[in-house]
Amino acid sequence: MNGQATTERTMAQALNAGLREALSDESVVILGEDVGRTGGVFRVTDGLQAEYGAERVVDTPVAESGIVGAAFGLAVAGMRPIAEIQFMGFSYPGYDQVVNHVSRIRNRSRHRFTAPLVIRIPYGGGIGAAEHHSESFEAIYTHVPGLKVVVPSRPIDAKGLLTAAVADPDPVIFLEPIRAYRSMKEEVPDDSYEVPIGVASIERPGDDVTLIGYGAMMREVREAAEVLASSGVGAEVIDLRTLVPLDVETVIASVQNTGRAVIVHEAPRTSGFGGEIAATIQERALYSLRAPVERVTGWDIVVPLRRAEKHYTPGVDRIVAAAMRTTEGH
Amino acid sequence: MNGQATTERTMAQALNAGLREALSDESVVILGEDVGRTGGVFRVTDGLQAEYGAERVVDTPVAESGIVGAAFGLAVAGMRPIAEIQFMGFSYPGYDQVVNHVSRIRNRSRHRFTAPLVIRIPYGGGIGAAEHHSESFEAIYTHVPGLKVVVPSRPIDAKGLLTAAVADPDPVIFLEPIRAYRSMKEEVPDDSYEVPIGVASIERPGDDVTLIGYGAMMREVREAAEVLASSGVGAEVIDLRTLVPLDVETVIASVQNTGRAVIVHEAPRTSGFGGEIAATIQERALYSLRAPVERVTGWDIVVPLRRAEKHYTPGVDRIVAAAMRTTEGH
Amino acid sequence: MPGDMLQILRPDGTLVGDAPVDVDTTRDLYHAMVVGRVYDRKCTAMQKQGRLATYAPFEGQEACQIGAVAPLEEQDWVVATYRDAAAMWFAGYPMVNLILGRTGDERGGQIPEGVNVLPPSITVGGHMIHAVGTGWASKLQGDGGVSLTMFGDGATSEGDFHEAMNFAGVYQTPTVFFCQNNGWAISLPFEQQTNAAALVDKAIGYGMPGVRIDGNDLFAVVAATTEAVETARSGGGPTFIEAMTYRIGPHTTADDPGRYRTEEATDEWRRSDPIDRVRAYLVANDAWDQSWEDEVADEASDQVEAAVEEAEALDPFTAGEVFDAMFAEPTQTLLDQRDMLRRDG
Amino acid sequence: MPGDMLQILRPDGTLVGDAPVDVDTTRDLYHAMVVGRVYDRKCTAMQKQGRLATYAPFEGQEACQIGAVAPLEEQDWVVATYRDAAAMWFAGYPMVNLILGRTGDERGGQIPEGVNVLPPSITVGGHMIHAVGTGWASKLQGDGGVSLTMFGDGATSEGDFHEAMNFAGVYQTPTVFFCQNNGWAISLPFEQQTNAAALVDKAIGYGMPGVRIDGNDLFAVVAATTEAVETARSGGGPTFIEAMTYRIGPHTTADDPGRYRTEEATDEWRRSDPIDRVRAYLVANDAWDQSWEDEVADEASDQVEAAVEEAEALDPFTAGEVFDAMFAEPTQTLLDQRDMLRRDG
Ligand SMILES: Cc1ncc(C[n+]2csc(CCOP(=O)(O)OP(=O)(O)O)c2C)c(N)n1
Ligand SMILES: Cc1ncc(C[n+]2csc(CCOP(=O)(O)OP(=O)(O)O)c2C)c(N)n1
Ligand SMILES: [Mg+2]
Ligand SMILES: [Mg+2]
Repeated sequence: MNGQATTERTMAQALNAGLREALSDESVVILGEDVGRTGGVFRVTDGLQAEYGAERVVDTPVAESGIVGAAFGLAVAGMRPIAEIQFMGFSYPGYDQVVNHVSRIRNRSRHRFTAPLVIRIPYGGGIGAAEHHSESFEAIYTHVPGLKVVVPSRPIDAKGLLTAAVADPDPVIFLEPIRAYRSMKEEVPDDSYEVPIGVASIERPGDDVTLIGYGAMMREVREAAEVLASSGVGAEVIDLRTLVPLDVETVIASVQNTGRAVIVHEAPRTSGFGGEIAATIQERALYSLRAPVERVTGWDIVVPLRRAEKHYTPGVDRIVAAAMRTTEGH
Repeated sequence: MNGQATTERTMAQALNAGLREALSDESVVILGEDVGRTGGVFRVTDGLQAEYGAERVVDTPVAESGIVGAAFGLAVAGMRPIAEIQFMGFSYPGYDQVVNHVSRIRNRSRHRFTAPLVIRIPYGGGIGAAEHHSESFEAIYTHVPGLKVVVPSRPIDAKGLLTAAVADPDPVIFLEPIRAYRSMKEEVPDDSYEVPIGVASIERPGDDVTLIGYGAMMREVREAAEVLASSGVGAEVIDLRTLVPLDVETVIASVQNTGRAVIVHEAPRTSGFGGEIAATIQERALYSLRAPVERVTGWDIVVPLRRAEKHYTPGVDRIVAAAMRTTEGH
Repeated sequence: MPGDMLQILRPDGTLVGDAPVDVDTTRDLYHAMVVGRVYDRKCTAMQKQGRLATYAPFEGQEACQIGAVAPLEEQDWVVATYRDAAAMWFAGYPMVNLILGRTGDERGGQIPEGVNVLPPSITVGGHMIHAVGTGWASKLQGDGGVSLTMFGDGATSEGDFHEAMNFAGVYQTPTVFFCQNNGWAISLPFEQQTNAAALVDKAIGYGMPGVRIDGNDLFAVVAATTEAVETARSGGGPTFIEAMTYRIGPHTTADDPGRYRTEEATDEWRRSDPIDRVRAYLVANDAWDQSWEDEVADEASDQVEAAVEEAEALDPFTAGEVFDAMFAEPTQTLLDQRDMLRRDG
Repeated sequence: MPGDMLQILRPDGTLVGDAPVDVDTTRDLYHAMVVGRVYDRKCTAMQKQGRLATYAPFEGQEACQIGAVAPLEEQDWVVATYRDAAAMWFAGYPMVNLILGRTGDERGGQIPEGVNVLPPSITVGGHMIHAVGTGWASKLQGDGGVSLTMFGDGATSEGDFHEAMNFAGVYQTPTVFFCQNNGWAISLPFEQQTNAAALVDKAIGYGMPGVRIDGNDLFAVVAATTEAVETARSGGGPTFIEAMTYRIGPHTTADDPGRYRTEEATDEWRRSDPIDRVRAYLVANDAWDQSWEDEVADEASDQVEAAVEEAEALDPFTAGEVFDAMFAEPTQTLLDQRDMLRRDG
């Protein structure tokens, strides 16, 4: 992307730019609660209805199953819908449509019918929101055969992955870390580009321990790597960017080199996606492991409300402690 | 349970007996599609409406969210509802109620309100059923903080776990392996007894490899242990019986002894509960492991229909091969 | 049967109103209904022989299924259920695909390009909103297409029915909601599914026209659906049709209706058979004779047998093939899993 | 405001029909409405100061909230939303708990035994079925209890609304569905939520009596709810009430209504203020003077301030405490996690 024009953008702005670009394809329709007139509760669709009209950027009734189901029908009939669910905690009413129809129509019809749609879902905590507004339940989507699950952590990836998701011939669950919408700005190319789905990013090389994260937690992961560096521990930082299909090769190659791994997510620990990663690492790289793969995660509790949320979200200290523990391994 | 009267029963019959017993408590109400007049599509509730009346054993409209939500209200107000969802593939419309209300009301009210209810869900394949009738999506329940998840594999456990689930002060997802409803009979005590939630069962001792399974897959696990024994490999067989809370101690103690583990489930591999178990084993017993923990699972595909389902369900051969592979470890 | 519903052809084959189609077309529709029945009985028989997975017979509902599809055109969509094989076939879904699906083979859904009929929905209630989506797409694409969705009385209890009706109303999608109220959701009689007197009473709550019709009356079905399709096609939005009919057979071949209903009620409905009724009309209009009937029956039988033969001739998937249709291109994870299956069996 | 709805007290404070309560009771209800408004404004102010999490004001809806609860008795249940604080408080939910909840503290839900009011539902639409369940329990337990559920116009778009209404109809549970149609679901105006002319048109589709009322008319609310509660209590089953009102403030303190509506429409509704209306009635009936008004205002203010103080005095949870209320007894897994948190921070 050398020499291209860029603009400094937050993730919300980068996504907005990506969506605007997507709408230049007439088959793209954006639908969701409050996406039009208000531009979405996070303003990610800001201005799009004004530009493309209420037929292309559609405010829907409060009905998540309807949103996903209608998007499915639109997709099957040749449109490219981008559905927004307002918060992940409100995505469950649409889960049946996702599992039983969206993810399956291609297999059910052996490629005859497909559902190339994107479901955008803001997720995650850290902003002291009301109950159901801080959920990180990506594992209920990563378990569903037939879905791709994408989670950008930074503006540049957000736009490129979104463009790839819209172009993808299969359904993509596109998770947007609420806490990262505005917390970071970077230069984002103005022109169209894709960040490929299924490819992790090695953000920082290191030989002592592999830190694996995604989404909003990348901030803590990056900071932890700094802290570790100052203690002389070289952390290799991997931003998965895509959970399904997982970039196993990148993860395994790194762990084979470092012999140690720490996985970070804010979702509850039990049956979280970290389990999948840890299981995969020990499957493919057991004999390289010098210490147990650590999982630094949210707890098996409802995300606490504002006054106690800090006890839930994994912090830099926890990541550093886990990483240090791996270096004390045999 | 020595000296007690017993009757030879299938799992369906054992559950029926457990439900009949439960109904002797007047606060127990059974509700679900076709549970009354027909006794359920698997006849698990056979005869109960005739005995206890249509107010206690209630045929509901086809509305899974309504079933779970109404059961929630009943439970909050002091009843002990036992809801039946006809097949796991139809449980997703009720998922929002489970996650956002059933699992959370105790925490939301700091013990003031509770939802002591049981949701019975037949799950799993192996009978060549139509689409959506063979699902094994337990991982979407094991990930939810505030739920207990139970999966009996045999008649005696089914009745005892059901009794424990009904008595439990918290919500229990009770998964019933369709394939095991009638495939096995055993002597089941006529009187009331509980099999405690959260306690795995070591079905067979062995020193060479630990085989970990649950639900319908226990049949293949048991057979695999036989096959391995005939090759001189001593397999310790663990039936988890409860997925949440997981009996970590039993699993870890076994793997510390054998140094090898094979986890078996029919759910899709990625983000399946096997990942959680493998992650936990390497966390707690890495230095005992002589080979990677193997996962023998369903694939990341929709369970194939009748003509090709055999390519999906883990068979004895796959389990034996995995176990043998672990013994070739370092 | 309640009286407050549209009826054109009386059970005895005489007209109460105007026939919506001419006699020749009626003969064609009669022919199609017969094909439906032959197919249905064949499938039930095959299931008993273990050649099909569980089968959901639709005997008694042929007027609904053929009549509702009759007004459709090529660009239209049909989104229906496990019990709507006749409708799907009449809309162009090849019979071999229907049977293949029932044998338990995903290739049942692999129908020719250009046939806008989705594979049958096995889950209850979730598919109506798809027909809102396809209709919406037709509207956006300006192809004049109408989407017909068929579902049962039981499906109206699901939340998704509500969201589908509401979206169709709000976006005025060209969607026809055709409900076959066949009296039962498995063992639950209509009266226990809702406290409403009629399902059609729901339409007003969505600002949608609704009509209750005699679903065993081919002419009532054709007339009501034609009007709904024309309304939709001309931009007038959705319509809800409640067709009163009856499931003569069991819910599926795995069901035992003796547990929840008497044979008497069923017998009464048998006397109101939708095919007999059209035959009586054709007889009265000198448009029927036995040799034609035999011809129709033979043709139907040949067609069904040919489809069965073709379906059964197909080899089941090999192990590797089950991984092939999850994505446009299998992911590395799937390729790895395919290898594992090959390795360990 | 559409004319086809029940109104008893005109905006100018004169009666169109019979007052459902005497003047003394009206004074009590007026008092309660004032408490509601003082609480509401205090919360908005506190949120601006960063002392509360996002807050959803209900200004303009006080007649609905106080009036709907007025006919309830001790054994009755209230199942309401994030916007129904006044109703919940009037039904016995301590104000300190309401505020505690808004500070972001789960102990907000820890109300005294015997108060049958569930913590507010934050998800839209999922809670109405709970009131079907609690009502059903009352029916089974024979305690004569009625369940009142409150929700917005937007919530009627969710599938769960449909399933709740349907179950209530089928099982004839003693449930009162009280819909505050305040014109908006965040930015979506009522007209775009449904193609129905009125939400009350939905009731017939569930075989349920329905009534549309002036939701800014305390007497209309009390009269309609009283009738519905009596019907439910005497075994007559559920009722649907659509109360036409308006959200004067933003959706929440995070919302900017300027993006989707004009101030003019809001101003018009401001002139139809439910508290002013009752005051006018009291004045006309010689049941109001300024000193009493001041007393009421002071009392309300004291009550709210005391609750705020009590709520804010409570220390937040320690790290360990967040694990304490997932189950009756924490599992070993949770104890282990608590230890991990202590170990690593
Ligand atoms: C979501 C869901 N819940 C439950 C079932 C099980 N089930 C299959 S058919 C049926 C009854 C449907 O009745 P109706 O809609 O009237 O259709 P009919 O079978 O009478 O044609 C039920 C409950 C299902 N397939 N999907
Ligand atoms: C299931 C769900 N979807 C979306 C939301 C986000 N949301 C919160 S309030 C609201 C609008 C609700 O409107 P209405 O029911 O009319 O109630 P009001 O806010 O006007 O009182 C929405 C969409 C939610 N809380 N829950
Ligand atoms: Mg039916
Ligand atoms: Mg509203």
